[in-house]
Amino acid sequence: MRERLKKIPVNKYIDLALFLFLVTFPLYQKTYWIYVMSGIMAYMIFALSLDLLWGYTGLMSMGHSVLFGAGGYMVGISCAYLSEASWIKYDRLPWFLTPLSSEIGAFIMALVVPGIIALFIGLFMFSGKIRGVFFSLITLALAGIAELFVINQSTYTHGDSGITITSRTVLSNSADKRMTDFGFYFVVFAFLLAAYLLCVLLMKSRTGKVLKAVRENESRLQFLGYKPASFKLFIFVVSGMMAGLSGVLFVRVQGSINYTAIGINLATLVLVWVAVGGRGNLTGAMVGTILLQVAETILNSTFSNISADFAQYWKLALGVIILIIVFFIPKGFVGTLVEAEQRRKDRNRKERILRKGGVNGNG
Amino acid sequence: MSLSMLSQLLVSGLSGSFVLLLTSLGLVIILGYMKVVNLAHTEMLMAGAYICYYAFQVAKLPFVAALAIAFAASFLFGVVIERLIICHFYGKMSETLLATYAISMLLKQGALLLFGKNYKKVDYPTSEVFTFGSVYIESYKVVLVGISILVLAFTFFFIHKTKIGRKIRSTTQNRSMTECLGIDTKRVDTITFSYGMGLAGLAGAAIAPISTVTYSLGESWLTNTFMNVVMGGVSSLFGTFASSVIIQESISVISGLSNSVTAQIIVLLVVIVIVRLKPEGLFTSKERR
Amino acid sequence: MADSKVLLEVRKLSVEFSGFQALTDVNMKIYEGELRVIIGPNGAGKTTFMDLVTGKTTPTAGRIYFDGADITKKSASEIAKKYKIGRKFQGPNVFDNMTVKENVEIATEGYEGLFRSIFFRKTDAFKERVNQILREIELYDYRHFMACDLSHGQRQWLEIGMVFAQNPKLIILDEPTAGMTAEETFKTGEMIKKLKGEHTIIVVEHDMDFVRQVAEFVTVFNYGRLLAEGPLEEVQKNPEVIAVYLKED
Amino acid sequence: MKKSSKFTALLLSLALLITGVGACGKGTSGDATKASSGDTIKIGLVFSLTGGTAISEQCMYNSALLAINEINAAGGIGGKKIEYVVKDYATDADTAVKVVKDLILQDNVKAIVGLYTSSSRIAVEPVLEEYKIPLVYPTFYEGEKPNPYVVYTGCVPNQQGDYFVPYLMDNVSKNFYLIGTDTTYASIINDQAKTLITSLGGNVIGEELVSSDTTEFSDVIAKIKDQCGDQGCVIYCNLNGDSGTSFYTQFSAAGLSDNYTIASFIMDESFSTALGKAAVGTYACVNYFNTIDTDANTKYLKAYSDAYGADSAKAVTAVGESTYDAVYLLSKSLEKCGADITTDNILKNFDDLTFDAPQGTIQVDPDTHHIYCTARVGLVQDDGTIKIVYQSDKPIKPEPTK
Repeated sequence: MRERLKKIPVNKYIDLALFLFLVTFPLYQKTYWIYVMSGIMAYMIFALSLDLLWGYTGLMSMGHSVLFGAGGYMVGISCAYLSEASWIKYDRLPWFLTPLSSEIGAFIMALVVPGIIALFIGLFMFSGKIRGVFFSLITLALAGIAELFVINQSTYTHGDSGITITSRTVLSNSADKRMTDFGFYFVVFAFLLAAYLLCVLLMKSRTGKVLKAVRENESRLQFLGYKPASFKLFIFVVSGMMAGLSGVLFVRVQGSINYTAIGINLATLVLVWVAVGGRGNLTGAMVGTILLQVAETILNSTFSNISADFAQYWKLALGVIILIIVFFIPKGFVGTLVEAEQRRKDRNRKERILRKGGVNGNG
Repeated sequence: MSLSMLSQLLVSGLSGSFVLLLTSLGLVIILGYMKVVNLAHTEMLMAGAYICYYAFQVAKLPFVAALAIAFAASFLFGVVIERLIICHFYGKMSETLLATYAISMLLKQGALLLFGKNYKKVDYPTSEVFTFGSVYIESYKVVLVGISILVLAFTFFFIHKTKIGRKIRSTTQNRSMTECLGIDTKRVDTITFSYGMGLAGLAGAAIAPISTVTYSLGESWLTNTFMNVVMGGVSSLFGTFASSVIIQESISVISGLSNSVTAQIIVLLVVIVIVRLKPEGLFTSKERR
Repeated sequence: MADSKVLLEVRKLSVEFSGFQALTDVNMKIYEGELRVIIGPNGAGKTTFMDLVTGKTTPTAGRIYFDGADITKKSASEIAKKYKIGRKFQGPNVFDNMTVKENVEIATEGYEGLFRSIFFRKTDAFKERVNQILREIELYDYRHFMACDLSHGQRQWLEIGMVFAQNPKLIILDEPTAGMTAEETFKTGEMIKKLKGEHTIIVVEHDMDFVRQVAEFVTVFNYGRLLAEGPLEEVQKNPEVIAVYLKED
Repeated sequence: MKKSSKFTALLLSLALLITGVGACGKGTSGDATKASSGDTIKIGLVFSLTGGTAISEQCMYNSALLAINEINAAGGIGGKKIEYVVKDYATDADTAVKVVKDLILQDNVKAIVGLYTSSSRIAVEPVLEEYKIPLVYPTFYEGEKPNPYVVYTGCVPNQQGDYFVPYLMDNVSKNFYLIGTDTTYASIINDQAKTLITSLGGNVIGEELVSSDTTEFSDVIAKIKDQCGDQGCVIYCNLNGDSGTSFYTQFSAAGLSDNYTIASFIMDESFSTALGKAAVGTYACVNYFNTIDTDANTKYLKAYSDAYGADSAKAVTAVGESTYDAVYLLSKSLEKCGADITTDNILKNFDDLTFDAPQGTIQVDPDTHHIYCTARVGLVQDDGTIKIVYQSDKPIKPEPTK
């Protein structure tokens, strides 16, 4: 038992603490914080999805919000259509959006559409020689285009106003079935836990190892008989669907969606969360998100009375935080912890090997 | 669409192309010769525009002096940033992107806190309008075309004909070999980066009269400049020029046919498709790398 | 050796990089179970030859046959997976931020497809095979170390181990002893000799001591052409070869 | 040792999170006691202090503070001082929803004053309905079915466009070219204008919506010129933020003939003073220009200039004045509530409330919770001020759904 406990890396303990904290959180908090934390948990799923892509596979998508927003907008359009929002001028949805006319259809579409978008982007990019920084730049441009696109397609997306949603359940679009903030918190929590477990399983599997190998040395992998493109495509689609799911949950928590959910701002923000927490170990993505978002919310409600310009100072501070992170703890908070543990273990092992006098033992 | 309108669109598209060329050049230098993506580039445009406002509009210096100050100040800023921050992250893509993004945030928020959110307006240094039949063009746009041709020519000269330019090129091609020849490649890096930043500041100052000087000026240039660089290829100035013309002329003509939002979307998607088909850029130089 | 089966055959292989003729009209046969050493001065086209065989570059002319099949324009991953050619690169080319064990596991044959790898569960046989390879390359004690924390020589062994794990029909080793101490070089030589017979091996090497240790049959490249071929003693006496190597010194 | 370090990590992270969020929990309860202690009334202010419309909303924010300070200096509301909490929504509807929830759930405000963009108002309405908190919305806008939780102190199209278009047709030109930022507001306003222009016998020559970050207008100007020719037209312009200013500049630089005139709802004193020469000769239409000659206006501008400087006072706009009115109307409604401050009472007490505002006396219409106000058309002068060239005879009844 002790041996097994020793083998569990430090970040898994943090995960455990985090989930224990999250599950007890609403029991002693007020509605406002329950609402805020639900939103943060949705963002945590989003950060996890980016971590799969950036942390594990080394694909730094600077436009991941496109997939987040796509999921959110599916639910938004469906809600607007079913509740017959006053701005709707069209009689019926175009053929490719018809599943949105049912509540379950909307949820499925919110997972499938980001998946399909990711599939197309992925097919397009990975079959060509687009990699490294060009992948980042093109995804960045895609986020820019997506923002313009949803504003432009105002027939369905209600332009810059965005869509307001009245329900707070995952499947229902009607205001009558709205759940309380307290109840919905646990729905989001359940999804977060499921998403986390999925990520853990996936990354522990051989596929996860191959993805890490893609990050480390993509060309070498080919000579071992793998097709890196298909693995990258697979993880991009999985990550896209997860981002779509987080989009759905966030929109349901927030009660609205507009172009900022699909644009460059969110896309870069999520990169910062993952970078601060540390990429490539799942925990970092979640911790980074919760730390920065909670900090922002607390500081915001504390200081906005003192200085109306607070939001500006926060963004300034965020810039400094990023610089500090890339300079001093480039692996992020959790990443540094994990690495320190690995170092310590390495030292112990080395001592053991030396004690054995270099004899080739059997462990 | 009438012929006169088409010619008007083509003319304004062409002048726009040169503006796009001017605003992307600094980015091309830094990405092409240092493999660094400078996300702070568009915020340097903003900084340059503010410098132009204070030098030209407030202090009433000649416009050329304002351009020179913008270049010099941005160059110096580039030196500081490169030595302090960028030089630690060569070869680390994610870190560079994050660091330059952080710089861009600092620049933008700094400008907001320093200069406030009010719009600043820079007068046209030359206010005549040239008309050819039904086609008009503001004289300042012609001046802008001139500035960008000059800057392009100078950059070409700088990179290909001067001693430091040769050092820059050889550092790009083979760093360790260049070091063996006794060249201080760190200094070369600093100069290359600062030159790129300086060009961004200069471009910002030059476009200040045709835009609204505000802390968010950089945002509107983000997608276009970056796509331009990606499409033009990072190693050739001619490629950047050609792709500037292609992008801006298509945006101009398509927005004449439909509207500017659609034009923007279509052109950017087409650029992405082109990049897919020619990932090394549309017009890569013939140099063996 | 003429009686055993031809495993790899190249015919009139040429490749040109924007005006530079890197390889010209190379004809060569490698027999099953053979250990072939390729030598030649820098820029002779040895690594280019490897690149062509493993699908990293495509030839401008000529054909490559492996085990009876034409693999001339196949992709690198297909050559590795379907035709089973394993390659160790010049200078250790491993997955740096992964543990030694993970490196070997990734390389172990049979689960390269996406779907098979998703539903892959480690069997006892699999674990045993990985452990066996780790022992063979003397890295079993280091199996939880990150590959980047190993010494240079250990990384070279790791990559050799990864090539074994692929269980290839043909193993290509590009300068396996580069940067090793004399002792490590000798150990490597013994490792390779142990494999001879089970596998067909091509080794590209500079270190003549090492070549003497392992080589029987040698091919010499110069200026993109095949200069000489034959048993080591014979080739060493070849005046052309001597000229090339003397010029090199 | 290994185990203990892991436990430390576990405990540390738990402690960090709990103290972090616990601290804010405490903050909440502290605020709650303060709000219910009885000597203050807490209201929320929501403006874009950053973002694309910050320049327009600065004056709103200043005016709100001015009104609150004046009310507090005069003894507050029935002896209770107004306490306010400011939130920045950064011209983003999603953020608006978040900060409004923040104000309601965290700060326990009794009412909210603010918002400028229509998109943000539409987005927060469901939140207001859910938590039953009133919003006083101080911006002229495109009209909607009145929301029961919103009180509107800006003018609506029947007090604005319905007078503007006929005036322009009589005095400027019958040809219109509509351009706007690609927003809900501009597209609805343009649609209303199109209907009005055609019904009055004018021509809509063209329409153009551009994305909000457009700063290059040579193609649009070319189009306008191509389609209108020498006869010229009224350019009915609803561009906001950066693209608005760029358009004015480039339009004036393009040197088109005097037959082209820009008319805009968004043109106000903040733009006209910032733009200088480029704005001269533009028509504007709203219920308030700061050149209005009333005692209340003089007093308001004096106070504004004392608080924020004479230069800022020149850029006082209609939305600023509406915000000033909004705070005063809210204080009057709260005063009527007495000790019984509930949302229903606050809303009910707005009925028929009057206030001697800088723009003249305004009255809240009990049916729609909009205000009766006078329609005015202004023309930007060389010095950046806006001269009133037309005003309706009497305050007009608001018809937001017309």
